[in-house]
Amino acid sequence: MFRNQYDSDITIWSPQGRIHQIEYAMEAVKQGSAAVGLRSNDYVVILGLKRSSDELAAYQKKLIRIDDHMGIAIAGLTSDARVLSNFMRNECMKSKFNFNRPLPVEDVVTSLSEKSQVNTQQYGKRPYGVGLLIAGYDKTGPHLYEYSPSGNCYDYIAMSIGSRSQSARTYFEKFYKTFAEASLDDLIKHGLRALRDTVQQDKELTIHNCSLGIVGKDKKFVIIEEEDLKPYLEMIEEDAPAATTEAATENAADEAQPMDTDTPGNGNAMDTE
Amino acid sequence: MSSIGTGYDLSSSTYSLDGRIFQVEYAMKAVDNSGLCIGLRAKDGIVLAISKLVHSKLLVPKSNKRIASVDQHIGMVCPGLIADGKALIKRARAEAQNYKDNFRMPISGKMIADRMGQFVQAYTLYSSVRPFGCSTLIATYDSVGPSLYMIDPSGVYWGYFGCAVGKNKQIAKAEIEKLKLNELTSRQAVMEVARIMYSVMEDDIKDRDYEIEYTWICDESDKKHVEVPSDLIEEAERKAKESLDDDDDDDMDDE
Amino acid sequence: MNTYPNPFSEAISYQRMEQYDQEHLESLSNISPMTRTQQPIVTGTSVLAVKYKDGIMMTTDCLASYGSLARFKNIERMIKVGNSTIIGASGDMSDFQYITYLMDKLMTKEYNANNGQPLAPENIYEYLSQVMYQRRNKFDPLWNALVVGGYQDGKSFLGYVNLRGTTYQSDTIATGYGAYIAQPLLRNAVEKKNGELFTEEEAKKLLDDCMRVLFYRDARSLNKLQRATVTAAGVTISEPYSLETEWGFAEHIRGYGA
Amino acid sequence: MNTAPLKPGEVSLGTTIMAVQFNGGVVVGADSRTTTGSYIANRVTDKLTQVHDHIFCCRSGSAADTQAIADIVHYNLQLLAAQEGEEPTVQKAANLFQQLVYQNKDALSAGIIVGGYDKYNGGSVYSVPLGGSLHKQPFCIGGSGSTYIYGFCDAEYKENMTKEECVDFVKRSVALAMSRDGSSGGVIRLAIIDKNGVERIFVPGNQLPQFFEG
Amino acid sequence: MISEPIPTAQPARQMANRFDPYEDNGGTTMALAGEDFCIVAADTRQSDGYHINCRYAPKAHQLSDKTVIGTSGFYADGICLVKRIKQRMEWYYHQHDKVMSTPALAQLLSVMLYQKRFFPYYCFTILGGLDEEGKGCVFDYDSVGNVERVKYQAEGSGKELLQPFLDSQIGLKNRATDDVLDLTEEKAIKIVKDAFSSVTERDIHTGDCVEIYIIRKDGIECEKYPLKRD
Amino acid sequence: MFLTRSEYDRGVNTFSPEGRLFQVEYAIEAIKMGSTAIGIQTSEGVILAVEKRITSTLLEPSSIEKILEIDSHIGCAMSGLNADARTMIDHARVQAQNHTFVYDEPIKVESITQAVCDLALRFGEGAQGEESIMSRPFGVALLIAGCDENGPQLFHADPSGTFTKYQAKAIGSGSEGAQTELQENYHKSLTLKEAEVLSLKVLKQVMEEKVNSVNVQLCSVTPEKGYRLYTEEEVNEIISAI
Repeated sequence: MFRNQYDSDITIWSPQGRIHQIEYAMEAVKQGSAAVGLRSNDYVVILGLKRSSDELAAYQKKLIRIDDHMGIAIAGLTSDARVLSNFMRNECMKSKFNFNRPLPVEDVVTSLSEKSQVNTQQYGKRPYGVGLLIAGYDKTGPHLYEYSPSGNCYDYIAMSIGSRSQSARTYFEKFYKTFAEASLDDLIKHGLRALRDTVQQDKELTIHNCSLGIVGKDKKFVIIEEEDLKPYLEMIEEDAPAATTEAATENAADEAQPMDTDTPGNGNAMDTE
Repeated sequence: MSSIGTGYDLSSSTYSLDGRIFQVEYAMKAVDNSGLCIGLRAKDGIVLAISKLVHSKLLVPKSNKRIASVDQHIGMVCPGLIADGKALIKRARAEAQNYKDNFRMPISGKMIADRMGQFVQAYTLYSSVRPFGCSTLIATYDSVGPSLYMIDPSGVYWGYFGCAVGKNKQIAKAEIEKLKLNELTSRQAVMEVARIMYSVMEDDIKDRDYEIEYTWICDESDKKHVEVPSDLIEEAERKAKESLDDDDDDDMDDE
Repeated sequence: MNTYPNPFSEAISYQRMEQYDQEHLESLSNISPMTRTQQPIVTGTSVLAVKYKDGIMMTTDCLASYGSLARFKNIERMIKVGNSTIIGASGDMSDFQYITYLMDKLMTKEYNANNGQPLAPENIYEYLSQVMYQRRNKFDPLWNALVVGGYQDGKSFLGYVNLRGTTYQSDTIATGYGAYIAQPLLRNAVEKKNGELFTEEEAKKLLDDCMRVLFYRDARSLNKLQRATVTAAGVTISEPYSLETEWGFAEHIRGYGA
Repeated sequence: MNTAPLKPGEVSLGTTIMAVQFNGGVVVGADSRTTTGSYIANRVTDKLTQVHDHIFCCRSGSAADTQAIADIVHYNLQLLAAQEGEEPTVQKAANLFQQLVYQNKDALSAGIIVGGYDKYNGGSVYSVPLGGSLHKQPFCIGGSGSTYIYGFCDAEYKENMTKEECVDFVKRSVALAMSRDGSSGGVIRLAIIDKNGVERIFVPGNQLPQFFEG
Repeated sequence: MISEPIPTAQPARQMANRFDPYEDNGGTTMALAGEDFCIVAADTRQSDGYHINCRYAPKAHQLSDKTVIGTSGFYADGICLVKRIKQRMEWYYHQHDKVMSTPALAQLLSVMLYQKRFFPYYCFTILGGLDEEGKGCVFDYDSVGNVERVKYQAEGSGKELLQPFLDSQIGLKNRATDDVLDLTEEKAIKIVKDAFSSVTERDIHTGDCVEIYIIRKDGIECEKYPLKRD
Repeated sequence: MFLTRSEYDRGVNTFSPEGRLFQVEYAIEAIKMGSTAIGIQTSEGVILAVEKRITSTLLEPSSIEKILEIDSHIGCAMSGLNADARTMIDHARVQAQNHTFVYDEPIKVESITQAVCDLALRFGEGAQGEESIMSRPFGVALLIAGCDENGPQLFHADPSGTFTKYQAKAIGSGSEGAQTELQENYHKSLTLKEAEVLSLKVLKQVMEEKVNSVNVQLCSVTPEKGYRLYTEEEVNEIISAI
């Protein structure tokens, strides 16, 4: 990792025109466990891999409900996720109170960006150390946004964040063209498989360490966990093992790379593209 | 840049020995790394365009807009740090609204450029903040007619007939200088923008997937800032690609 | 690094009017006993509106009175908000101009957001109701009775809100003097149709008939009207027009009447 | 009709004011009487106040209120002209008046007419009555004296008057109001504003147009 | 509502002209608690003095699967109150991951009303629903937050007409006859309908239609019953 | 460990290149110096047990309170900077009472834990977007035990403002050994009585001094009796059962 005198403050540009503190904050996202999301023409599905620090400990929440039409999956500092989720909840409630309509997903994403940017330009503040996958459904259909600490938000067909998430993206890149027309069940299956690819090799996906969130046409946001998740996990049990091993190999290769490869060469935090 | 690393470059509130403010210059670096962004002032309007690297094929095509409206008669794009750009757009909207709050009239191009210039400049004055990592192109059509302004991270701003920011801006500028801008219609300007974009980014486009976003504000759009009609974009891009092919006839691998 | 006081903490202090506080309870300090002794000065009279087959039809006259003085005879009391909503106003015209400005502000925001989801008539109505009610809470009302008409996605919308924030939605709405004189006529006409909607011609005739009665009986009215419609095709506000009126029967009336 | 009745001792412009648009500019006019109760505090007041090079306002209501408003608008227009590098439009000036009157409607007693010339719209006239609404009109009358001449003005006003016709129209209208309104009187002050600047005309109290008296 | 003008820096003005922030839009609401069900009913007329604003302006609102609120009096205050309660419920759901129970709502409502003690909501509120044990419960409020848990209650412009009827029919009070009441759901609904029909005859602010919410363990049903429209 | 790692560890709001906030992690370190506290959840209720460090014979042992009541159905054990804990618990008590006042019902254990964690975060932006009110994170961890409609529960809250639900958890200087011990001995069918004994057994192993009724404190939170601090006699009884 690059260290120098320009990286300890959010208000300092490096001679290359980078802000290291933002990049470091993005590292915090990569330390979080993985979350994946994908959408069809009617639904968005988000999934999170839950961690537990100890065998006597419960699993940490990965999905948060924002409103009937919106939910998020988080990776990174949970306390920052709480700040942001409360902010989003508040924005949604304002829309309901003032306009009597669910807040368009794009609007909440915009406010989130604007809010986050402030933290990247003032001394004494820090970028939020959390990445989000925002799943929402509004008049224009389902949306899946990725939010990152730089304040950038992108609209995706499928996306993953957190540790070992590259393997999920690799999976998605293979199948994303089929997502638009996929049924809800198929969408969930793809999501579970992608999430499974992010699981460490000695572990597996169980009803305890996985959360599933669904929102879409005529479907309010729900979080499915524990026993309710069983039927969905069973759906991917009969998968051919070949797919899994293939993904696992790719996975190993990905982990070796310090930075995500799908972002511009000069560091993804900069997002000058 | 002999003073890099001597400690005079760690804060906006510090001059270097030769009287420069390095933090502002570093911020400009972020702008230089941005995808190419072009603004042209034709005789009946302004065209704005920015190229965007599509960094993942999982992105929803045509989403993630970079050019925004500040009011019906003002378009704005901030090549550079995306989030900083959004903050500037938010500010510009507040300025435009504030002007309306006070005078109940839309703000003129000159005024919005002036107010935004001051705002950007304020962020080069204190060590408690950092300069914005983006330039700002403002396209307006008011009672004076169409006008195009560009603001630097330093806060300095001028009016332009045509301007280019980002990667390969020098080449693009040279191309723009060849145009007779006060004879072009906005439609023709869209064509030219597409042509310049494609010719400047020729090498990049081969390796990576790019999307170009176009907006305009002109007589045809009823003096409102809107996206350029998609059929016009298609035509412009098709012609741009054709002219590329013409240029390297002997390059068989092209396209 | 020194910690300087941050000049940007409140993002530069332009005073912004907070129209509403959505969540927080009004604290007692908020309701100062300072009451604004307000009264309407330049006023408009009735607004009439009905739902009909293609959407909404609304009519107002073009008069702004100054007490009993017919001061401004060429004003518009209906405004278009977005492409599917119209607002008609009776009451104080300065307050209505303020509402016009608020709506412009809202629409600018919507234009900028460009999110493909324009506010529907009921959303604009909700916002307007909140503004009216919140101002009432501050003892600083916007002295109007407003009618919001709209048509979107095949649905007509017609709602009323007044200076105290009282709201209702109905197939026919009449404000001001019209509430007494025209509303019974309008309701009657609706009931006669037995659930069927008016055609455009019927709606026009109905509203014109009501406006004529109002012109005969409302001392603050003017025979110079505008008619607006909101349909799938959008919002139209007509040029001012006048109604045929009947006086001939009076020629031979003599004495004290009876 | 008065929202904010005069405070004891307050000086009032029981007034006749007027502004008329002609092709190329506007004519503004006013009487010169200022009263406290029935005492004429000033018989030669100037109720036409220049707020920018080509913009005037005619004041009615409380003298203090309207002076304060005119001063604030003047200040703002000067500043704005410097910032924007061009002369403010009449509409902008009128909007400023409207804002001030509207936002302070329960504290002010001010009825104002704004008239002036700008390069975009030529001559234009705006009325800002009590309460703070804003109305663009081809001509406008205001103040206590105006109520006596609505009929006269409605009958006499013609579109596209020449400057001379316009001056004559204003002179006669104001004189008529002064002859019937006890709170209006003194001299007639006129100002013609067009692209060449401002020309002021003074009609002494003993040279007013004469009408039927009986 | 403030009885004395409080001296301010502003000069005294015509206080007679002072803006009255209240309006009475009339309307009658009632609720009654059964053993394992609850009924909340409200007419839908909105009036302003002798003038009928609208024949369908709902005054009863469903808050959850277990609770319905009815308000009458100043319509705008009632709507605002309901909206604010819904917001509080939403936050409660976010914070505590459960739907607010009827008794918790009852307490919250009392607090919310009292918080506006010096600029009250001019509305008369009834809260009906099922409590945590699944029993019907009714809470009755005055406009500044006094709350009582009752078996049945009428509120609003028809209260004086309705309450004695309920006392007789449901409370079995002051009766010469000594029949016992088996308050089944069907019987209760019939009583509610009769009650509103009678009130409509004598109260000009009540009429047009009554919405009857029946709250049961397995959900809420809303029945509309037409009333006279005169 | 106590050397300055780098320049990233001085500001509460500075990320290290790995994306970590060292100041928060150091605050978590503070707890590892604190006295040991143990919580065990059973189906009958929750047991909290703490070690009291009586550093001087002149100390009045009963004044050392490391287990405190938050509400009648919630108790709390602490480890780390005790003074910080007082602030947090005071906040929790106010929140609990507030909830009862507004909703006429006892607050949920998880909600009170969340409230405490929200306060713990206030060295930065508050959970509802409030400005920060502290310049450093709290240096204390809490074990919050309580009973509500979801039954007996045990939560652990740390300086980073995150909380975790546990079946059994040890914090403080002896936590590593104690946690291993708990993992070995914990099972779901544990009775309250067994949990009492287990908690002291584990404490005994990690304490330098000999366990007696003065240098440990014990409480239970049960659905029936709520929060209850054990008397010396009761503690003695359990010690003798070990």
